[in-house]
Amino acid sequence: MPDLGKYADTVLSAYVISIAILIGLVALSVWQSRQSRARLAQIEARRNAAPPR
Amino acid sequence: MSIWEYANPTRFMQTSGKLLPLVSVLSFACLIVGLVWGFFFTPDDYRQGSTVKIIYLHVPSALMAINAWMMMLVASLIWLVRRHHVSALAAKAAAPVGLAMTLIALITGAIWGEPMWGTYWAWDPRLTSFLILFLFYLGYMALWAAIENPDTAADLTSILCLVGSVFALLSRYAVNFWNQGLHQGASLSLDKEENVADVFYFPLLVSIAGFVLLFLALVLLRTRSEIRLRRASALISRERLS
Amino acid sequence: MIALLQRDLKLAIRAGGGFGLGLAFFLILVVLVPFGVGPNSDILSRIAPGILWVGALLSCLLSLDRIFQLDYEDGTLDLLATAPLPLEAAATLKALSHWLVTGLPLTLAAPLLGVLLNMPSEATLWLVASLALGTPALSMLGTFGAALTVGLKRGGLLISLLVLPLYMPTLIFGAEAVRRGTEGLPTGTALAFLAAITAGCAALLPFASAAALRMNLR
Amino acid sequence: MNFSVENLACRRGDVTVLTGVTFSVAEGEALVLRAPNGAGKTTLLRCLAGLTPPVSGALHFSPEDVAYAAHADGLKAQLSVEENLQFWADIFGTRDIAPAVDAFELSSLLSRRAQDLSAGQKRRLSLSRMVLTGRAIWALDEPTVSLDVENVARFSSAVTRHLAQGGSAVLATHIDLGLPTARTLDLSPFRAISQDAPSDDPFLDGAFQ
Repeated sequence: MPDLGKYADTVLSAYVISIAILIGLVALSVWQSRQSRARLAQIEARRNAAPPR
Repeated sequence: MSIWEYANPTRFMQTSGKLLPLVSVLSFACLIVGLVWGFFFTPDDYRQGSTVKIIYLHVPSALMAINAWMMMLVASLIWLVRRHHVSALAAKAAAPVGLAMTLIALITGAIWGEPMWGTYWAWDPRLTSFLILFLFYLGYMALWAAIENPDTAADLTSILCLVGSVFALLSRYAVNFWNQGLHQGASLSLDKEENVADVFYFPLLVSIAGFVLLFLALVLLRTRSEIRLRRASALISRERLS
Repeated sequence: MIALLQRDLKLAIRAGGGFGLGLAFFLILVVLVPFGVGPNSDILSRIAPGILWVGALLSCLLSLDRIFQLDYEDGTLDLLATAPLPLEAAATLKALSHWLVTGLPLTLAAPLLGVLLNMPSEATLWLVASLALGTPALSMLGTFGAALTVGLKRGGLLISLLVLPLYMPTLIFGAEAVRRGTEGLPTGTALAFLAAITAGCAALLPFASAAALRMNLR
Repeated sequence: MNFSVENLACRRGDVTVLTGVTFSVAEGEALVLRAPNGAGKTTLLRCLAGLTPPVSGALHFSPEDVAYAAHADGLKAQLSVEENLQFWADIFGTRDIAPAVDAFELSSLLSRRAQDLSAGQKRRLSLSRMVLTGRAIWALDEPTVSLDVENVARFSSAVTRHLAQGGSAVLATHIDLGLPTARTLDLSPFRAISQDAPSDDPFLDGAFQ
């Protein structure tokens, strides 16, 4: 751990908050990606099950 | 082969599926290297002390906040002119990423301002411009969310993006003009050239590369989700018809 | 062309809430401010131009969702879109009638309301000049926002979110012109920017509004 | 006026509902569209009026020759009958509202506000607008809704007169208007049935995960 001197709180909080936002954004995107994949798979399955008219 | 072939959703899904893991790994590596290098292995600035380490987050996120909007502008133009659906969806996918980048730039700027200017929020032209940009992102995303028909939503948000770009730029000049009379610009700044000596410069470059790649990876990932959802809704409306 | 303008003005007068509502809202807003910041006349006179500009902007916002919504609901907009009058002209006229019903009365009422806020008398001229130059841009941007949200059930809130960021340059240059004028500084740049924004809006936004309307009617 | 459409595909929202619509209408002829609810009559009429661009196919006429009457009356409740008519006459540049007033016998209602009219009277007022447009092709969507027998006859004679003057008309209606030159077109064969409908939606071709 480097010596951050009197600004330790400032620097650490900036890093913590920023990285939290980035992780949140990535997690949200990955979750939405999974959701969309599941939803499409379900609909494609239903479509393939039904005989083509 | 023309570049426009990637505008076909199926082609895009194939290519982006191969590209995404590579870009993700690269961006992760660059971010780790850049931020760790910046945080642990750079000296303090003689005036700003250790707060100079915040530039490794603030500068790249501010850069991407603007570049994300530029990318949305280009994608919107491509949609309006050439009607490539993937382009419209990529613009939609980029907006939340741009919003998050703007938020990071704002928050890190405010946190840095507290010890440097003695206040979290000064109506500094740069910070104010980012606040306005933040509002533009919110409006753009709200319009996407409000309209049901996907093509109409793409059309209307593209027009909003065009008009918004002009006014965002105008706001930038307006804000500069508005604040110049009040007090001198802060003598200390987080992102002026003079602060970026070589020791700080190389880790900053790596960090910027990390943010660019992260943006790319997230936009690819989110565009893929949007394409899937779009196909799902197209299939459903067709089912309903028969 | 004049027919559409005449009809909109007639409707604004007869339907009530056209001229009256925006002005009344402006008045209430100005009356509320001293309750919020205290009766100190020094403070009031210093913030008066800003309050009046923000008030004019909010009063303008109030009636935006009615610009196209009523015509959309009763089918008139479909018929207008098939009429020989180009939609670009229709959008311009709609913005003009919105300005005549809100922007113009607000501009005229602002000096009177300035008295309530102890606004310095040398600011009055600049306030009227900046409002007269700036409010047409507000109406045109508002028409654009209304065109974007015309098909939506609850467009009112969304319009505010879309239009307010677009209003920012106008507000900044408008309020800045009054502040500089009051302090005896040159106001030319601010007023020129304000006029340029209005001229630019008049030249370009009708096309954007008409395009948005066509997309919404599809 | 003669006009025709060829191999037209129209969409409602993001779904293609009609494909392969082909017909031609001669001068003085009326085409009556028949189809069950939701089959795409309104969609087709909006397409003819130029409000919704077709997915594919060709319109061999200019939408500027089409006068469109929708379900909605498009009347302003606070304006009088005369003001409503005069507005449209000014917009379409015909200025004179007398022919419309005569055709639908509105003279006794002229000074009344539209909000005080009955549903049938509103319908008459809204149909009389067609006369004011001075356009050759009338596209009418369920024109006789809430009209009584007498006014249906009045409407029929207005259409007949329009046809006799060399106009033509496309009507979506369920009742027999007794028009002399009417031809019926059943839209059912043109309905886009799920799998084989042409579409410009690239999200429907090819599967992906």
